[in-house]
This record gives sequence, structure tokens and C-alpha cells, in this order.
Amino acid sequence: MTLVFACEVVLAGLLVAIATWTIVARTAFAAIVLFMVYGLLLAIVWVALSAVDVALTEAAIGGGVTSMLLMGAATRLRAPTTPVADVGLPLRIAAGLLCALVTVVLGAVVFFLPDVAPTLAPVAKDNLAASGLGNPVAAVLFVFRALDTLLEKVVLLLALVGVWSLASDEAWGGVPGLPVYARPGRILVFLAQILPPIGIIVGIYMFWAGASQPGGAFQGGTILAAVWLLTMMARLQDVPAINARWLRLLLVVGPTAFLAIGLAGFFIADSFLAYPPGIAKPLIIVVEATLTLSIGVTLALLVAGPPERLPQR
Amino acid sequence: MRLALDIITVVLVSAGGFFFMAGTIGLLRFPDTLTRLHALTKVDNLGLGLIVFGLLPQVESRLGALKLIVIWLLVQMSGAIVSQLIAQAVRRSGRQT
Amino acid sequence: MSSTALFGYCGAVLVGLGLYGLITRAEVLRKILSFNVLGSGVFLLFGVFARRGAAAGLGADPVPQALVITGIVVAFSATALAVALLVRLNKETGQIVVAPDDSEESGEQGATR
Amino acid sequence: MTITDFLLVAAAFVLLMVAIGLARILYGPADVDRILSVQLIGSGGVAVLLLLSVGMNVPPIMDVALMLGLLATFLSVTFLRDAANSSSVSPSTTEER
Repeated sequence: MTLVFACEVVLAGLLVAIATWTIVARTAFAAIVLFMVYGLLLAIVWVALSAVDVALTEAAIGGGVTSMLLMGAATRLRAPTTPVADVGLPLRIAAGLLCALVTVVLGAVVFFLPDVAPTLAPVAKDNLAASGLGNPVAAVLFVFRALDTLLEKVVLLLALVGVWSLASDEAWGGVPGLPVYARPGRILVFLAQILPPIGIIVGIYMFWAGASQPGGAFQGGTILAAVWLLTMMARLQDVPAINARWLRLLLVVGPTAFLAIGLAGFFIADSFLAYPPGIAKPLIIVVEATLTLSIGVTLALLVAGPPERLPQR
Repeated sequence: MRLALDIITVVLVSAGGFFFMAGTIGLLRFPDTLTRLHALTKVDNLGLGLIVFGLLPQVESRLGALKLIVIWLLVQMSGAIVSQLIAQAVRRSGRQT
Repeated sequence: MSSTALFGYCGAVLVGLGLYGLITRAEVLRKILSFNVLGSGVFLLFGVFARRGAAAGLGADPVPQALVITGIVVAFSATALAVALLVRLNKETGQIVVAPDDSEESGEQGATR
Repeated sequence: MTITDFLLVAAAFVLLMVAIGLARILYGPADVDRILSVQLIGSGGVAVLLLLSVGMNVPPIMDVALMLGLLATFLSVTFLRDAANSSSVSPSTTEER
């Protein structure tokens, strides 16, 4: 047994243990904290699978912003004081058997995987130079499968529209009900003052590094979102009303730039979302830079939730 | 020279690992939240700090070394601040004894 | 056992666990959480397939990895929408569980702040 | 044993210690106890990733460590928001004591 494998066994065991605990934990609060740990742990698993890009995304979005969102929901909902009756024992046993079956089938699939795995790695590698990027995952995201990435941005925006549409009529256009510190203490304010500059630099670094090594718009954008949420939670900044012009502009600037450059591909290159050779990299960087901003704002607003009150003015 | 650097690494990383162990034992043995928080700060400060300094001789690029230091400073600072916040929360919840 | 097989089984177990939580937990928030665990299991399986496709000097096949990144973002979008629906549902009915016999104890819970 | 092996052993050891510590903290009983786990996986995870990064000679893993350290801080602050806003940590802890 090699050393790396020993590491991985510990990791896999811990991951499954934490996941089980997340499911069976008695209170929603405990489950959410467990889920936070689970997400951060999963990032280490992705590193073990040599997927550093995914590890960054998982730590940022899967573990990070999702947990912030769920914690906000738990705060707003207030867990019931008595344990909730889950489904009865017979159904639990049936569900357990069904899930065990699913696991066994998936396990069998993994066991019987062909020895020679199908792969697109050589194709990606061969065309990497043409994309002008050094990071194959970024090349897949922004060149080879650019349409997926564009539509994913649209999904993010649609989700935000869906969340906003859940506002009551009188609160429409108002301020999202992000739970904030009622009385932010001096220590928290200090943290909320000192972390944003660091966070913004790291965010820009993540986006910038994304062209040649793991990183990119998602990861950078998430850090910006987290930093913004922190300053809002510490009440250094007001939660903006959703009808603010600048906010709407920031939300759409990334997808719009992406779409515009994609459409321009009809004229300056040979098809939609194609980049002309030579200036591919600068174009991608423009797209990524605007996307970083848009993703940051969108993620933060998704965490903040639907508008709940009108701005005081 | 190489050997000397490797020895420094082994010594410092082992010391860091020791403090991780000490922190874990503290977490297992200490009776309440505040003392467990105390055990955790040993992990934050000494465990990670010693490991970072142990790794420094092994990093070839200057940028990598700089990044190590930055990560250490970041975790150090946020760890110290968050520990304060946790302690406040414990005190407010009134069950620290 | 290779490390890809290890994490493959791990992913299979996570899918089963998530599904179990999704079916059996009554609290909607717990269902959302379970759904995220299920999703991460699927992503992990993708990661295993990507790792097995290591070739041409790359540590893994970048295409499934990019799909997983897209998937994580989409899963987050879905979670955000689900959470918003849940909060609104709670505001309308005062219930945060799907079990119908629990309405009296969660009845007075307002969601506004 | 080469220095690479040593760093990987150290990574496995730290991971094991973090795992044990996590089990203890996550056991509770109070929610504040549990938030220590985010701190622990923050600093412990960073240590493991840094050891792996240098041990396996994959510099980008350091960025993951940076991300992990940063996000752990945000998560703690988000958690503590609720602890600070309510007089008890959360209603759910009262019945668990």
C-alpha cells in the first residue's frame, strides 16, 4: 500500500462518515455545520483526483456559498423545537433497501469499468495551443464547450429571477432579507474591514491565474461574492435594493459580453462562439473578467434571497 | 546544503505534526468549549506555522514561498479573529462553565 | 484496489446516502441538504471517470472536469431557488416540514426579519 | 525514505489527527462546539494541502489551500451571525443539552 493510497483511504472514510452524519444528524443546524465540513473535505478529495480546478470550485461554491445559503435559510426558518417525525420505520427500511440497491449498482458500474477508459484528454491537449490558454479545463469551459458555460451563466441569472419572483408584491424592487449581525462587535467589524482587500486580491489572482493554471472566473467570482456578503453581514455596507441600476448592470455585463463576443464570432471567425486565431486569449480574458464580476454579484444575491422590505428612503 | 535543508524540514514538519496531535488530544480531553477552543488555537498557530516554515526550504520558486507565507498569515489572522468571535458566542450562550 | 476505484465506491455510497436522506427526512431543509450530498456523489463519479481518462500528459480528462464545474454551479442555482421557495412556503403556511401532523408546533414561526 | 515520502506521511498523519478531532467536536453537544470543526478543517485542511502540494510537487494545490483557508473564515462568520443574534445559540441546542 503506497503512502498516497493510505492518505486516500483516510480521506474516503472520513468523507463517508461525515456524509452519513450529515444525513442522520438530529438538528438542521448540526447537519449544516457537518455539510460545511463535508464541502471543505470534498475539496481535498478533488485534489486527490488531480482535479485542482474542481477542488477550487467545490471549496468555493459547493462547500462555501452553498453552506452560507443554507445557514441563512436555517436562521430565517428557526428549526422546530421538537424533533420532527420523519417517515415511519417500514418506509425507512424500504428506502434503505432502495438506496442500498442504487449504491450496489453504481459500485458494480465502477467495478466493471473497462480497463482502458475513454478519454478526450489527447484531443483537448492537441487543441490547447489554438485556444491560447495553458489550462485545459479553462480551454474546455471557454473554447471547446463555450456554449455550456454561456448557458450556465443564463441558468444562474434565471435562478436569480426565480428567487426574486418569490418576493411579495409590496416588497418588489426592495432589499433582500439577508440575515445580518444585529449588533456587529468591534472584532467582527475589524475582520470585515481587513478581509475584503485580501479577498479582492485573491479573487483577481484566481481569475488571472485561471488562464494558465487552475482557477478562473467562477472561483474568483465566488471569493468576491463571499467578501461582499461579509461586509453586508457586518453592516459595513447596506444590502442593495434589487432595482438599483448599477446592480442590474453588473448582473448582465458578463453574460452580455460573452454573448456579444460569441455573436461576433459569426463575422470575425467562422461560427458562433468561435474566436479568431491570435486574439483568442485577450477575448477570453475580457469575457472572464466581466464574468467574474457578474458571477460575484449573482452568487451574493442568490445567497441574500428574495427582497423582503422596501429601502428606507 | 540539501541535506541540511531536508533536516530542517523534517524537524519543523514533525514538530508541526506533534502540535496537531497535541491539539487533537486537547480536543478529546478538555471538558468544555472554551478549553477546546484553546486546544484548537495551538493547532492553528503552532501546528500550521511550523509546517509552513518546514515546507519553505522545499519550495523552489520564490512565488511559491511567498504564497506559503501569505496563506500562513491569512489563516493566522483569521484564526485569531474567529477564535475571539467564537469565544464571545460561547460567553453569550452562557454555558462556558 | 486503485485510488480511482476507492473514490468510485465512495461516490456510489454518497449517492445512496443522499437518496436515503432525500426520501426519509421530513424537514425540507434536510431534503435540500441530502440532495446536495447526492449531487456531490454523482460529481465524484464524474471525477473518477475523468481521472481514469488521464492521457497525453494530463492528470485527468479535462472534459468531465469542466462538466463537473458547470454542474456544481447549476446545483448551487437549484439549491438557492429551492431555499427561496422553502422560505416563502414557510411564510405562507408556517410549516417547514412536509409531515402534515406537525403544523401545531411550527405554526407560529414567522420568517421575516 | 525520501523527503517526498516524509511529507506524504506527514500529510496522512495530520489528516488522521484532523479526522479524530473533527469526530470529537462534531459530537457537540452545543452548536458552538461544532463551529470549531470548521476552524479545524480550515487550518488542518490547509496544512494537509500544503504538504501535498510540496510533497507531490503540484504548486496549484496551494491555491486550493488559500481558498480553503479563506472560505473557512467566511463560513465561521456566517455561522456565528446566528449565535450572536439569538440569546441562546439556537433553539435546537436547548433540547440537546
